[in-house]
Amino acid sequence: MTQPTLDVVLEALIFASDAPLSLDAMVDAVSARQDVTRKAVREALEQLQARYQSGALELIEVASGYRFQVRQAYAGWVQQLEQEKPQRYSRAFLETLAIIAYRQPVTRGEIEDVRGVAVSSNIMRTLLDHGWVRVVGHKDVPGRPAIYATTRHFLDYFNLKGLDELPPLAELRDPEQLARELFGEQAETEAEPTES
Amino acid sequence: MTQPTLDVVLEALIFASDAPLSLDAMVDAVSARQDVTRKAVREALEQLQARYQSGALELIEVASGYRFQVRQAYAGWVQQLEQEKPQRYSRAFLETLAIIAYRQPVTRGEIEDVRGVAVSSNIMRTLLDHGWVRVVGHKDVPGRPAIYATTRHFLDYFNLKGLDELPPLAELRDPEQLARELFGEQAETEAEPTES
Amino acid sequence: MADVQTEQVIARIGEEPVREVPQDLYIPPDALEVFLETFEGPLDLLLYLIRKQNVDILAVDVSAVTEQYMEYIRVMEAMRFELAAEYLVMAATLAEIKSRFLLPRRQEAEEEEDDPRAELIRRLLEYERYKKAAEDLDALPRLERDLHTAQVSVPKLPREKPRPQVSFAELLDAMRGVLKRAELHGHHHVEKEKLSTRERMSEVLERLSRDKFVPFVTLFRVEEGRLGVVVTFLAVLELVKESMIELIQNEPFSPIHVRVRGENHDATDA
Repeated sequence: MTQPTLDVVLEALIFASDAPLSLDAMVDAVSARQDVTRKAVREALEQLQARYQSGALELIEVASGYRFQVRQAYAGWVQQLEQEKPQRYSRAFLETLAIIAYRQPVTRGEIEDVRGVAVSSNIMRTLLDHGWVRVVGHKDVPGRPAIYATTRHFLDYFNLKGLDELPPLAELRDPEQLARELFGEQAETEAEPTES
Repeated sequence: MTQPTLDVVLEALIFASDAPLSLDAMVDAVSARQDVTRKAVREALEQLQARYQSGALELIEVASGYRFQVRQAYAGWVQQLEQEKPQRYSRAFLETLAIIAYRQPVTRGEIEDVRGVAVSSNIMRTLLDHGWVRVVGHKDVPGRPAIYATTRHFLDYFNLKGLDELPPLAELRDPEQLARELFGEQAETEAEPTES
Repeated sequence: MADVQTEQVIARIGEEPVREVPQDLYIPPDALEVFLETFEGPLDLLLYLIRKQNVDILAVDVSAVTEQYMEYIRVMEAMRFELAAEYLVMAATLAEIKSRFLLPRRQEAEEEEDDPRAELIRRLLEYERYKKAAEDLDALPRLERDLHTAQVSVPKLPREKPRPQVSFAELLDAMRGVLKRAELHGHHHVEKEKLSTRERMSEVLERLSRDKFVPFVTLFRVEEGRLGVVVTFLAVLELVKESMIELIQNEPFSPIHVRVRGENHDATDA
């Protein structure tokens, strides 16, 4: 094989490197195999830059050295690749929203009482940002916590005409619980004989 | 700005992707912005391949799609950049990998039968950690041992499009016939050590 | 015992008896472990011995190789090296093969299938294939060692994350979870009022946060009918109970006003 020209060697080095490659690093790497001057490397870089004048890439110099990057003009196309999978709301998020829907107007402390765990500020902020929840007042207790309620937008999103279209909580309960309620304590004692 | 040609768009997409990019992924990404056929994409890939005929890079197809890589001819130059030597794998590791690659799907017991020694858990863990090998099921025998196969990532790593591109496995000489020939003569060899 | 062993013929290469551990194989006792580690097991060691003879496996004199193998094992044992079980199993197999040679055998091969020699040859050939395959695999150009993928940076575009979709059923399911836990903890206050009351509570509160101080009667809308009025009334009572609002009447029989509790004596809160 004929000796590759310097600009092609530099092309290989810059592409193979994870981080931008400094002029010094290029000179060092090339010197290990052939004599080279900084000036020659700099000239070869210019040739290389000229070679990448067209096409999707450009060779640019940043603080720590040279690197190839996709031209800004193609960023929009690239974005199509990275379409994020539709995320899902967390369980905590949905529970918080459900409690606000059923228990409104409600303070964060009350939501926490029901869930048994703290509600993150993040969740509250997202609910407010989405326009699903709004602050309808402040409770007159120390700290004056905000009182939350759902919005019309929330109803629209879930295709409800009003909150009364939410199913009653009793219906949501598990069938066992429902059965116990319907058939009284008898069923309960039968089901759990150990309980006093 | 004029509409970029398809090959330049593909160039941007392939370079921007962390992993090899499949034809389907390219078609999907392009379709989001303009109508395109698989045939057109395939043709544009050929143009692109032609454009990268010279220089330090080549556009190649591996198991999970297309990627640009530095030509092997420049590996020596690139090595000068690297602090650490590329990892060498032990014979035990390579033999285990080879048996999985050529005999898959295969259980650990079967690998041990071929090698005549126990396969260390370390080797299996490393193969799984590298993403070169995966568990594809469990054999319906006592202990339900895992059944292993290689992954697409393994093919990508070794620059292969498919398992059929692996170097061919040496033909197994017919052992029965062989044994017959061998042991027929061997009794004689025993008796008359001068012969052979 | 070690002395005796090493002075005897320990191996045979072709017809040449070997009385010393060959130079290229000789490993000082303290490095014996390293020696054994260079072999990937008894099959590998056997293959090595066969290659030393420079013959094809098919043409190998199994009994000679057996001799050599057994000598190795003996030397290793004499040096009190702890042998892996696989080596000893192989030694047993080879011993069996050897014993068959010594016994008079019928001309017809009695049972080819469980002939340990045939099995050994088969295993050696099989192992040799994969040993070669492993070498071939190692010779393939591979990433990081021979090939490097082209790294480029990609300019970032500002972008909005798509919002997750959520269904009504999922919301209800979440509430079901809350109820289950609440029941476990003995909280039964989750379900107190009818939802219409709670909705109305929110409406009243919102109105009050806008208008601050409203006459009680303006909260009611006659067009809603009796039920609507009752709902509003219950909502106001509940809000009072929960300390969210207060009712104000300056003197008996004067109009009742409603305001959010604490609003008037609070200047700092937004």
